[in-house]
Amino acid sequence: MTAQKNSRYGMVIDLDACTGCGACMVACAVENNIPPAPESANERTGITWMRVYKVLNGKSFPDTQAVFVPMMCQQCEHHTPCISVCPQKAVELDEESGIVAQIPVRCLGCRYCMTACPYHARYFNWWDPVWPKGMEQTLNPDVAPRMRGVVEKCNFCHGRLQAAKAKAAAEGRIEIRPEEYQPACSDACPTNAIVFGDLNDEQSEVSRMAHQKDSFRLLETLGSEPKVYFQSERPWVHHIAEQDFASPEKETVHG
Amino acid sequence: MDKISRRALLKFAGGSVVGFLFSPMPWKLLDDTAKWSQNWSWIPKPPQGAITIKYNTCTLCQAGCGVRVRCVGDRPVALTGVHDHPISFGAMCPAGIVGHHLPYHPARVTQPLKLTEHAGSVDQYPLQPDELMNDLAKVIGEAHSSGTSVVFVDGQPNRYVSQLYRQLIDSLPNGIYAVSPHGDAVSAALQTMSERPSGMLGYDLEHARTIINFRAPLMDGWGTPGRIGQIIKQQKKVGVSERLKIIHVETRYSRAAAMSDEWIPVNPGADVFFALGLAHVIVREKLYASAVRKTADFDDAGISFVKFVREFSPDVVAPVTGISADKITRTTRELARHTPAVVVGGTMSDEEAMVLAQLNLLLGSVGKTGGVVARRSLPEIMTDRRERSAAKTIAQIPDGSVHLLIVDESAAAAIPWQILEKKLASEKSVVVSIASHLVGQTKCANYVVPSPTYLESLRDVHSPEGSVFASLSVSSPLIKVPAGVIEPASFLQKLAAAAGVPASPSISSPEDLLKKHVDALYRSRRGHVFVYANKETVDISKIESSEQLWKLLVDGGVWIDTSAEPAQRLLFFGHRKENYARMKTFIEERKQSAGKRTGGFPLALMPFRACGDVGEISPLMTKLYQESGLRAMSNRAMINPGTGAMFNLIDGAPAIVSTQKGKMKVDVRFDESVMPSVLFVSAGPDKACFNHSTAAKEENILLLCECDTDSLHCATPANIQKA
Amino acid sequence: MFPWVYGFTWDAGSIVFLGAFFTVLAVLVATLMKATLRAVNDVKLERTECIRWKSDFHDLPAAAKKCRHEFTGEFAHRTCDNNFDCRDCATHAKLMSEHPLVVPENAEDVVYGFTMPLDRMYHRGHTWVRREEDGSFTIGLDDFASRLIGVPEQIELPPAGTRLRVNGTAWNVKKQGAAVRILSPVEGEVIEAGDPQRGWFLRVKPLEEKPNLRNLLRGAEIRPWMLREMERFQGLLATEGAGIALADGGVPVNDFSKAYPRADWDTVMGEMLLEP
Amino acid sequence: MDKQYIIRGVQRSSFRKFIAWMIPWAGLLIFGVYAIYLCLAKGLNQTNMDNRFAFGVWIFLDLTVIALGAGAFFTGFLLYILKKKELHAVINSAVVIGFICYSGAVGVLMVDVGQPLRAWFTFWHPNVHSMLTEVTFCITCYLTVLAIEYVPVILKNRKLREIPSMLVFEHELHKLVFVLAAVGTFLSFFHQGSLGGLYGVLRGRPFAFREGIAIWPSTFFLFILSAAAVGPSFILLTTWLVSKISKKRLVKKNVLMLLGKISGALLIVYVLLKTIDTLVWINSTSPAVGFPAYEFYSRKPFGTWILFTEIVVFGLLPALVLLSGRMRAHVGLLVTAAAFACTGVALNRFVMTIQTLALPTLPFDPFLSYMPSWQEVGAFLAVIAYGVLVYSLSFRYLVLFPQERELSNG
Repeated sequence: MTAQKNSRYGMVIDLDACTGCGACMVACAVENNIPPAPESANERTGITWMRVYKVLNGKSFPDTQAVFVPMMCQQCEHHTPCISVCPQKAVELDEESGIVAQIPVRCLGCRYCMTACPYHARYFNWWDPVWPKGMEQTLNPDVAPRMRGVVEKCNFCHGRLQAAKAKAAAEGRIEIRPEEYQPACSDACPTNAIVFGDLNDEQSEVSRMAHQKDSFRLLETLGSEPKVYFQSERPWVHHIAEQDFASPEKETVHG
Repeated sequence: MDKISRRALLKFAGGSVVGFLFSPMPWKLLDDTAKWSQNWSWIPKPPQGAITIKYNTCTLCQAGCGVRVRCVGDRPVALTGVHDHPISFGAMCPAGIVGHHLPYHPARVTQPLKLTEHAGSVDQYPLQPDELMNDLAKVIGEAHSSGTSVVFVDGQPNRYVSQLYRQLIDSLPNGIYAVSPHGDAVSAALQTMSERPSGMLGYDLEHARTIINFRAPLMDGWGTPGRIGQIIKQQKKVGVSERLKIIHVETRYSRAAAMSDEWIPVNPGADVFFALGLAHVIVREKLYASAVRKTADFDDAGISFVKFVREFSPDVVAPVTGISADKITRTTRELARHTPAVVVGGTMSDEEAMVLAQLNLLLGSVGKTGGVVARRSLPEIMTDRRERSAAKTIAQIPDGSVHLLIVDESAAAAIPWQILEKKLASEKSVVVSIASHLVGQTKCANYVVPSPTYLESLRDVHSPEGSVFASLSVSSPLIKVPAGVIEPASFLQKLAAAAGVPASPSISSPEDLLKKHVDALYRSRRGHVFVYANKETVDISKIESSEQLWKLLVDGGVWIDTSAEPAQRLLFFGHRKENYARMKTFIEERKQSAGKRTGGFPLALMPFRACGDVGEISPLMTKLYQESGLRAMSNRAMINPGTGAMFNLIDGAPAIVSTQKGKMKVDVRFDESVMPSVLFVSAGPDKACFNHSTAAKEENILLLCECDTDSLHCATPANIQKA
Repeated sequence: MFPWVYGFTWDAGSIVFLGAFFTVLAVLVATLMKATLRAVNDVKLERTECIRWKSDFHDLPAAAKKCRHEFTGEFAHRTCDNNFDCRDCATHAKLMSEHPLVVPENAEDVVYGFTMPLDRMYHRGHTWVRREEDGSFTIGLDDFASRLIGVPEQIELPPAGTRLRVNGTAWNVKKQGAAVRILSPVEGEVIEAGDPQRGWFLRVKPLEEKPNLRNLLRGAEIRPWMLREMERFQGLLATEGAGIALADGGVPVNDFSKAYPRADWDTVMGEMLLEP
Repeated sequence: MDKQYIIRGVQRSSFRKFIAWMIPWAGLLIFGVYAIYLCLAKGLNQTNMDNRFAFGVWIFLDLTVIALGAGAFFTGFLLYILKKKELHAVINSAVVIGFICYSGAVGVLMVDVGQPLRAWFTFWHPNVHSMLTEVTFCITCYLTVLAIEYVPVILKNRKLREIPSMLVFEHELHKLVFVLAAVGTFLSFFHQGSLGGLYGVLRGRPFAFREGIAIWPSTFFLFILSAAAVGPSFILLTTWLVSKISKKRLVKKNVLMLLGKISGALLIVYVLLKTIDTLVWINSTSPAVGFPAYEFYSRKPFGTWILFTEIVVFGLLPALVLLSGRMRAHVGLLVTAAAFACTGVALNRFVMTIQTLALPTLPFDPFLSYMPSWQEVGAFLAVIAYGVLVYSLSFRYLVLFPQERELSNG
């Protein structure tokens, strides 16, 4: 058997195509068995591995413009902020896929990784996971629900990758076909704003798009080499993403 | 025996501790903590089983998206879109993605309930089906003697099963079948303007170059989510100069406005004047399509559209709409230049819709590629003339005339309660809600008849809003209906029986009805079928029998028409002479009300809600409403920061909104996009819609609003203060 | 943590980190083990009394730890650094050889009304030792201690056969809730217990033929010592707020604590009998 | 009635009065323990922490008490290793304070983590690259050291030392206490540093991120230095406070002055290095990752005043007072300066924990606020009540200030 080439899974999100419908958010929750919020949960205590932020251009009525920014774990590759801080190796960078994996059963719930993450992509289980009676019948059998007191985050639907690999192996293939592995969010996006694939694969659409002129990553200056790219034709979106503090515009966010 | 000394006891204790530490026990216990903390008994274990894929069609709204259902054993665990689906293009809306949770919703009703309300909470008393029928039969008896009516309001009247309901209701003494406002008002207006009766109209957005949209939630639930997604995707592939331009006209910076190329923020309630302004400029600058001049009432001596719009010059409408005259003129020229241009509208009054329809006519987009196209009707099997005549809308039911009001779930969700309440004859009038979940306005009913929910019953879905071609698909039940749940048709049958009406419907069940229609469709030899499972399109001529067609549809398939209806001749005001006068009156009324402020209520309150914001939704939708700020729950108020500061409000803090009708506590969010002096309050789902306590009566901003059937776009004078 | 635990890697970081951790752990365990073993050994070798005295002596205030040669004026200031055990004190030996003690002429000395017979030797803890004719020693409380303790509620005398050590506990006394131990002036084995009526408390058989008694005060040392002790006593009473002053020449009362019940006798007795 | 347990030669209030003093603190402790119970039984939803403010008042408390508790290691180091004999007068008190601070911090940490039952995972699967691993290891080890150091202090109790085995064990352990002091110094050096490193390594939080030497960011060294600087100040402050509350002279003035001097000397070095570090951060570290530092201070209420207050008012000012022999001789000034120094370090820890999290990182992040819930405050108060109770008991029944007896007997 030949050595398998490592993948670097990543995304390119077309911000001009995102309508902010939220299909990705619920699809993610269904796929990953994320429970509905308890009554007292709010925007800062809920669990949304995938979260769509509505970002305004900072101008007031009637010049206001908005862009919807789907945010999830950006799968940082270099100096991954959350990996080095975890005291007990509950976060690992999977060499084969480039996915930053969170191992909830080993997590102590110290939340250090959450303070380390500049993208706020990590979520803590402030409550026990509770589904309304009977609704646990609808849980995805491939993903174990997490317990109270541990941190979790997007893992590019790692379960789907495993399933695709198992299927490929059963068919005697070493490598999986690109269409066999798509995370739930890109699968659910009605406008195909989320393009997912292997950045190492030069043929893939995602690697082609990632190198386009209007592609950018958030907080690139931190040097953490995230694998999620964004695209927009709107100059003001780039302007905000580049955090040009010299600009008088102050952005506000709803999300 | 020696007395045990303290020393000995201490030694024993110390020895025990040391001994314990050196035994394997503590390590075992420590090790076990890892297991315990991973497998607490209260953490649900996902049920395992054989994984199968089934195909279905979503019936949560009219869109009818194709659904790929991943099942474990018999239970659906994930719903995703069907790729290459000709209508939904593999996409689903968030509510559809989690539709399979609805059978397990905590507010699910599985037996008939009698509701009484006191002190803001709703008490539920379970009833036996017989008790329910007896109670209702008594009411019908009394209604009959007093001459008032029994009204059934259908929220989704364009389904075949509605015909069954209608047949049953009509058989009752004084029974009236009514429909809630639904679908596309502009399309309905165009129908009234046409020479001959026609089917609904669709918009050929795919080929349009300009869309001017009056507050239709284009990217937020209009049509099918996939269709709009497809258009957006296609647009990115063409050069900037050739792209479709979407102009959005709405007071609020809605999601559709955000996704449009241009947002025109008109003053509350002034959309119609903006439209009239556009019409004025088109006429004045002769930008209309050449054929328009031939239209009878374009510039007739009696009824003249030219005269009608003459007074609405940009300078006149500018102060009313808040849009500069220059902007109005420029927008009009752009529309006329970038044709085909099409005018689309959201839910609105018939009169407003007519103005937009007239704009379409002016722009020459009716019956044109990239314009408004009539779709062919599906074959009907009901031959009774009465049944084919237009059903009454809720507005046509006289106030104070209804003794027994039966509302189905979607009607209860769509129509503000105070509108329904006005129709009731007396305090003793009874409201029955046919509902699967005890949420929203269903809580206002006196009785609840438990009905099947999504994936539990056989339903048909017709052409989505705005579609060019007619389509039909069928959703088959995947989840067993809980005992106690009553199929609405069977409830109505029982009701008729209990009221002493001899049972004689020609069709016995929804399945029977649907099969008969499918048979008629098969015999019409029109269209083709897209099969979800293998993504193949089968022409109807290749289908061997109507049974095979039925099977294709039930197993996951959609029938689509292959051609539209030929273009018709339209009149600006239709053939009904009173239309012109009606329009004049309406405009005068609007002129009076636009910009009116009542003393003490300095703000214009506008409720808003998005598609899927009403009725029952999966508890998992908390991700959008509660765990993120993407969508607004029923208590969310949005205000311009400047206005907020004027009213001493704090971003994120609670406040009290008051109108002449009452008060409500809201949660204030400052939003730069909000027009100053306007207050938007969400009419979205209450917390109870997710999973929380169902006892409390739900507060909704609509109850504070002055509303007609189009409650969502009437600005109500309001005030707000810190809570 | 260990090579056999999942996730362990043999990288430099792990080795340094875990190495440091295990070293710290080993040092801590070794320290505890060593202290424990030494303690066990101490108990076995019956060093308890010795240690107790050392510890007590360490905690005594400086005023109570004056060298006996300060009393005699050989030093202006000197604090004892040998736990009041002059038997092996080089300074003491040197000074004694330089200035042998003057044998007193009178049979007893009276200091502030306390009678101190000079036929015996005194311990800094206010006990005396008298060599009896049979070679045994009798041990008793001096006049000051007797009056300080007065009539105790309880006296716990060691049974015959108990081994006494210099500066170890001789017997325990309880008075007005204050428990005080009396230091043994000599080394030996208890052969008989006495009582206040007999004038002595213990009769002890020395372990050696000629026991070393250099730790005991005698002759001319008694008076300056007692003067200093009275100073201390008065100071204590003053701070305790008893407000009593020892009248010059008058005969002190037989039981101080009965006479001045307001004073903190526990502290006073502890201080005076060298039990901090 | 508890006279036989109280050390001879010192005056303690009546038992009744002592109980009257203890009851309110015990009440507070019970309240706090109830709050802790809620957090453990119902989960951390009882707190006002959230995904964005993942660390709250507890971490601030931990960092602060551990900095203040540094007096234990540093006094031990000065006394046993550098042979500053005068400090013998406060070493026992320092050990007790250290023990209280560390045990309190560890206790609160156990509540703070989501899965306390898995606390041992850190030992079992340590990620040696994490500052938190270093902190966890060192703090538990050092707490053990402090507990061992506390043992002789307890065994010195009048009743306990009557038991021969206790007596000899205390004696033998005390002889080896220099080993513990050395180990404690080693451990403290690392965990105080790692606590600073905890924030300094946060690449994703440019407000906290610092460059450094080898694997240690500059905050590593600054935390060691600041902790060592305020440790003696805190001992000084508590000694003075206990002295005021008990109305006793506990140590000679020269001891307090020595503590002040040591504190001042270290503090001035700290202030200097902190200033250099801040300048480097403003001009190099922060802009290099795309965040101009002025942006951090443009958000109300955390303006540049906080930087000024931390470095000048609560840093330079007390350092100068403590270094001046004349001012040091004035007890009022001495104590005020010590209090300022302690406040300065608390403020530093506040800035590192709370301000870091309040500041946005993503371009569209808002500035966040956070207010602890009553359960969090309750747990916080429990630690304070626990500290007061343990210290009060220790002060009454153990020898915390060996000089007290001498001073009270004139």
